[in-house]
Amino acid sequence: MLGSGILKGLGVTAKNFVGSYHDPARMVTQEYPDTPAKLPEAYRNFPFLVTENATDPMGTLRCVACQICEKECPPQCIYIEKSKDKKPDATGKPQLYPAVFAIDTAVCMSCQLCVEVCPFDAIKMDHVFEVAATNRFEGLLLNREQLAKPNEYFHQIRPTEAAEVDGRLTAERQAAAEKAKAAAAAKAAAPKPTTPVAGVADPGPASPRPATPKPAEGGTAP
Amino acid sequence: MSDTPAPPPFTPFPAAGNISDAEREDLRRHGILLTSLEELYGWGRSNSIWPLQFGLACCAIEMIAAATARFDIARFGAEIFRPSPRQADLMIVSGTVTKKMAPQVVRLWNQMPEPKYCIAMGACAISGGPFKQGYNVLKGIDRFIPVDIYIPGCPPRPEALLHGLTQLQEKIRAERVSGPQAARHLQPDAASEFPVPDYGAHDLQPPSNPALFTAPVLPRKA
Amino acid sequence: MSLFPANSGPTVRAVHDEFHGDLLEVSMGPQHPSTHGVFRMVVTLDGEQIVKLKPVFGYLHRNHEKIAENTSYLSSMPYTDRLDYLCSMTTNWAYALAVEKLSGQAVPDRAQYLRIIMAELTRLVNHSCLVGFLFNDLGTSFTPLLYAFREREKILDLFESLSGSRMMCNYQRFGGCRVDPSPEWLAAASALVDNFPRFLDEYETMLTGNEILLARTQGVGRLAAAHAINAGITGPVLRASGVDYDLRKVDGTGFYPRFEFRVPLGAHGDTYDRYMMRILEMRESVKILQQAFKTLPAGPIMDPKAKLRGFRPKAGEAYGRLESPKGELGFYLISDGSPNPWRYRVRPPSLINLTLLEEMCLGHTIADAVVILGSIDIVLGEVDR
Amino acid sequence: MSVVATDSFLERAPLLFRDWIVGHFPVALQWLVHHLLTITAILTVFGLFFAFTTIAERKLLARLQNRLGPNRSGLPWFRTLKLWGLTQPFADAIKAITKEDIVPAVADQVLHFLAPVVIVAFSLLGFAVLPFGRYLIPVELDAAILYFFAAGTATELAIFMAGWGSRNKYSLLAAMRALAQLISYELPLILSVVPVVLVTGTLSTRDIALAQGGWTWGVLPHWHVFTPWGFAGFLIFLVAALAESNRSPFDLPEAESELIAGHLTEYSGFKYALFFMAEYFGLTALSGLGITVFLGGWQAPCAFLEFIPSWLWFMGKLAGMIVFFIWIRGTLLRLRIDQLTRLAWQFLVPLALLNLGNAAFWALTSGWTGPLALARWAISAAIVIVPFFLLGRRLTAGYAPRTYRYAA
Amino acid sequence: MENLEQIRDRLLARFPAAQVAIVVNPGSAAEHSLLLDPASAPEIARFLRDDPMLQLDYCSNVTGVDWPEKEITDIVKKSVPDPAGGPDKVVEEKTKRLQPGYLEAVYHLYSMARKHGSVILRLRTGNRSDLVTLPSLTPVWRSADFQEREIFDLYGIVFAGHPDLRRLLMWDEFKDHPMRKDYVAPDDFEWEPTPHGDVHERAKAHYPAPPPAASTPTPEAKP
Repeated sequence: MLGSGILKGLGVTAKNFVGSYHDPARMVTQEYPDTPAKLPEAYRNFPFLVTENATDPMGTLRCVACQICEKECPPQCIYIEKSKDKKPDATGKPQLYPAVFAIDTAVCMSCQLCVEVCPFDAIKMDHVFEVAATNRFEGLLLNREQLAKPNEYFHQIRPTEAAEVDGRLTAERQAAAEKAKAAAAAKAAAPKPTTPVAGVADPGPASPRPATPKPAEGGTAP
Repeated sequence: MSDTPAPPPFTPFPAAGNISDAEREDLRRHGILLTSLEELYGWGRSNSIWPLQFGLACCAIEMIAAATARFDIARFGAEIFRPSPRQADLMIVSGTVTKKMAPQVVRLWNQMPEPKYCIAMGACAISGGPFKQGYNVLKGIDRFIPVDIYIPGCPPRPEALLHGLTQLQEKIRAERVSGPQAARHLQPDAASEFPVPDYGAHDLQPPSNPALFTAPVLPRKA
Repeated sequence: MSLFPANSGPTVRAVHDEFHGDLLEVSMGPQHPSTHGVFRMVVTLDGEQIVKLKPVFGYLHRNHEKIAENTSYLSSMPYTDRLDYLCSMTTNWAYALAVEKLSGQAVPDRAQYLRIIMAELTRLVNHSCLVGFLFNDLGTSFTPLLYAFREREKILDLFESLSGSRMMCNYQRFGGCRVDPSPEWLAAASALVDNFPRFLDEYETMLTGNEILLARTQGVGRLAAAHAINAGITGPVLRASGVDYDLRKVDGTGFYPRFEFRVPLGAHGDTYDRYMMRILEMRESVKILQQAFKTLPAGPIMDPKAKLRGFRPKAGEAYGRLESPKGELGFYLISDGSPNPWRYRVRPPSLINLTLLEEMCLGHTIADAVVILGSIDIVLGEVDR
Repeated sequence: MSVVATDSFLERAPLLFRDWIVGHFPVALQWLVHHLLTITAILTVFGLFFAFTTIAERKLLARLQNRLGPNRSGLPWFRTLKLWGLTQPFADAIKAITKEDIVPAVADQVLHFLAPVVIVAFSLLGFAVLPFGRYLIPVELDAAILYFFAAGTATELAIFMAGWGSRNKYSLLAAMRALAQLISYELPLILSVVPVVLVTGTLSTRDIALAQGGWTWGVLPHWHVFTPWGFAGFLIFLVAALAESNRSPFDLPEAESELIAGHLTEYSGFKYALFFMAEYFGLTALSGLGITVFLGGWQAPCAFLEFIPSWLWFMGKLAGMIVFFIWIRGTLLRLRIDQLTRLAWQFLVPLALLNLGNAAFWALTSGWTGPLALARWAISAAIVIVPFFLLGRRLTAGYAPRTYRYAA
Repeated sequence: MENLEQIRDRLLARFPAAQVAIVVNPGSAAEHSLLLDPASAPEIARFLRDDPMLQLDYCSNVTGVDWPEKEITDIVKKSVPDPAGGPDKVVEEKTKRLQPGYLEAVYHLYSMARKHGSVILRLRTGNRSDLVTLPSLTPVWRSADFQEREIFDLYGIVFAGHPDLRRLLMWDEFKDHPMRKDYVAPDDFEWEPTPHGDVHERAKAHYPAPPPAASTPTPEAKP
């Protein structure tokens, strides 16, 4: 009958209207500024740098300025300048540190590749998303000091991942300490300067962005 | 490590366009009547921000999501997405502005009646974002039109857009009707229309509006 | 250039003159409520009837291919998210598929299952959104769209809790997947999928029998099978014309042959058939997902030989294709042995499905044109890349 | 009109208030003040009604769509007070009034300016003859129905002026659509009301409302909608009223998904608000007419509810109609222009003409009692239902849900 | 489906004037392709589409590829008689030659009717500057329509016989072919706070000539 389909449709909307007063499945609005956004643990927005100690954030950055993330960052939003000197890291090993570490959040695409490639668990993804600014040059370019957040914060936003990272790091550090101890013992036994230092990781593949066109090799070219 | 007390709150991003209560009180002293009218004027406009129905790319989907049941931008009185620029108050540049699209965006902006506001939503609208190295991608819409609020993210969550909207509401409420703090559209020499770039042989002509866009100079090692 | 028809002088004057003549040229887009982004159609009208329609592209041409050729294989993965931004999981997979074909990498069983789960969830997201947008073009006041987005949010919550982002999942890797879902995640997803048909039923009750929908869509925008094949149209649009060509069956992509599902086929090739294809495909996707959750094997999710960094496939080329929700999504890669692809090409189903837009619209009214466009299901990120 | 002292105080309150104010003026001016007061009252009441209709529409649509709708506007000086967003229309009003008014350089300046003025003026005229309560009728005209439709028709002119004067292609298309649509639906709209005139024998809205007084057993009101011809007429009236006031599913002139904003594309600020207002005024006036003609006007539905003042009943019915229109808008799709006119000419007009005959039959057989009364009902119902099925089948011929095959 | 050699042989038998060669794909996908000469490409394409055994009715993907001219070093081992009368010495002789550049159009064909594929066709231009015309296959497969326009736009291959050869993605006034490997994008690198690689090189041009006194906002607080 003409109109039956329309009546059925009216029935469905009426059901939704009535349901919006008693059925939580039909009233799904979350009043955002009043009730904060529910973010899953895995949520990623912008990266931050993990520091070991909240009181001395710049002294205890995990980052050793290896520049892997800078190279892998797809939109090239990370800028790192290595330090000239070395500072001891959590295990007391002298390491480079980033003299300049800048992330342009106006460019960052939140892809998490920097986190995935970081061998030092130094850079992680943050949950903060309320970052609207009125000036993009000053408000959205984050420097080292703005990026550094303590490990406790990391635990707070991502308990599972942070616990796993901490467990791994502790194990690594213990192993390194034992190795150093053994090396020291060996050194004491026979003076031989071998302290295996992980040091700066290998710089990865050749620069991913060639300045000039490369001639093709192989491929389907004859 | 996880049993340490909660870390101090971090505010990595400078507050955007907020007006403190003290400032508000100070402004109130200028005159009760004028301030009352200002307050009414600001209240009316800030609660009736009708965005232009204008989606560019990925962020447009999140913009639509912000208008859907879960986030419901209607709570702020801003769900009336007007398809005609003549009735819009806010242009949400939601997505990559390509050079082919830029003249249209500027034209739309020129067609909007004052007072009008612009939110650059997402990395692409702010700076070209991940696509900034593309030959057809405009590195930020602020090269051609003035932007009030920048919302970084790729794409920003719908809540981030709502946050940006509340920032804009704050900004509108803080606007004065006269004096140096007067709203942009009330300043006698403020431009309302901006030159529309032409399609050139290699790039847009001009590639940016020099009256509007001056990037700070970066002192960097060459 | 007058691209926007609103008020620029000469354009309007021309209309004024043309009004005394016969034809009216209207430029719809790039800013238009129902061009699904920044697509533009230059439509010549005789009254309200379309006598000519020329699509104009490129307003979202953001040089994805050029950027990908200047960056490493892995770095292009997050860019593929932004290609078809409603279906990042399938674009990820299609790209991973092409790279795996190029480098000869194997994918563990569990990852294959996860990929199918993600792809079919994406199909649910895409099709429900598409149907919502289609109804918007048909003039509803957002209600069906909002119901569709209500369901979409639930799936996006799943994606977000798994991959960290609602839309830009960046989930697939060459040789597997990035994150292994927890049992709780799988239980939640399974519950969602079991509930999904209820939403579809309600949706169909609300709309499928609606007389206005029938009148607006049946017989509108007919597409003959032979034309569709020749024009390279794929996906639900092709199947609505009655051509049995689903890459999940034809290529047996991934582990699809292990699943039992049917491919719905239309008979008329009109807008209504295209709408119904989506609804029926969602029902089949639910079946696939239910099977996948039951039979998901344990095991690793990454090929142990896969490298995240320093990935250099040996010289050669490969064309990998996948049945994305919009049609055949292909990636054509030429490697010269360096870390960057020499040629990186996306075969965008949305663009090629538009080939016959003019033919489909001719003789219909302007109101039908937006509906036909809506039923083709385009995403500008993919059309223009 | 005279106030009957037996009525309740509330019933008489508006009139007493008016008379009290008028009494303060010299006799020479009383006539003028009397009418000015009426005009002010209508503008205030329906201005506010318009304001709250917009917020009601937004909130009800939101609820249909499982969301909350505007709820945060509050008041300017008390930021914490949100007042459930009820102040939203006033914020919109302040915004609209202070918004820049753009007139395109190539637009026809006069037509572009006149269109919103004309449309608001004419959409308000209809209110003059609606009986809002037992004693509340601004102007008692013998030919009120004729006057109402004559005034309403002028809005078509205004829409065409807007569309033509804007010199925008979308506006022009919308103007043509609006003309076709409004002319098509004027006929069924008027034809749907004619049976009532035929049965009641009057063109006066007051008399039509009075004719629907009384109840069977005190609960079944004698409204026209509860007769077969009245019901059919009411349905035709509803459809035609939706089309006349450009409401979904007949909002073709401003079809967003096709024509941007149609004839409103080039209007900004307050002029746009005027159009918006006029649309709602038109809708309200048409609803008011529908209530007067079919739904018993200000009459209470049951005898024991008569203590509620009549004007409250009228406003309540009006709100009900508006909610129904919002519900329709939240559910339905838009028709195409050719389908729209086909619906009018091939379905509504023949049906309305048959219904006219039906009403004539009803009027002729008013003396039938007993079993004949049942026969009268059956015949009248048949005259409505059979053509409805036949015409409906013809209208939807070729359209049906389909079944699909699957690939082997 | 027949293998590629069989198809080539059948084509050569059917079109004696045509030149058809197999281009080997050394990668693991091993999707080899047929290189056609431009002159006979349209009729071969039509044959492939209509041949009852192949029925390649569906042209899926059409791509341009840019192969700029490149230097190839051929290493030839030669035995050179030792002037001193000893045994012949093996000497590696390196000859450098310039392989001319060309543009290539690649067509991926499938059959929807027989559900097989793919057959890949390649067409090559004479060079990258003036001999850039190839026959259009749009009359054979309509699906090549937009894709050939895109190649024309981005690579500059002119498809003769295309019904509507205009730029697809860039605006009509645009002169360059940006997907070519030697394309240089316009200079808009005023603000590159996190540059590297060639972006850094180009951004440097916008840095102030002498390092200025710290009057401008620095993105970094140096420790």
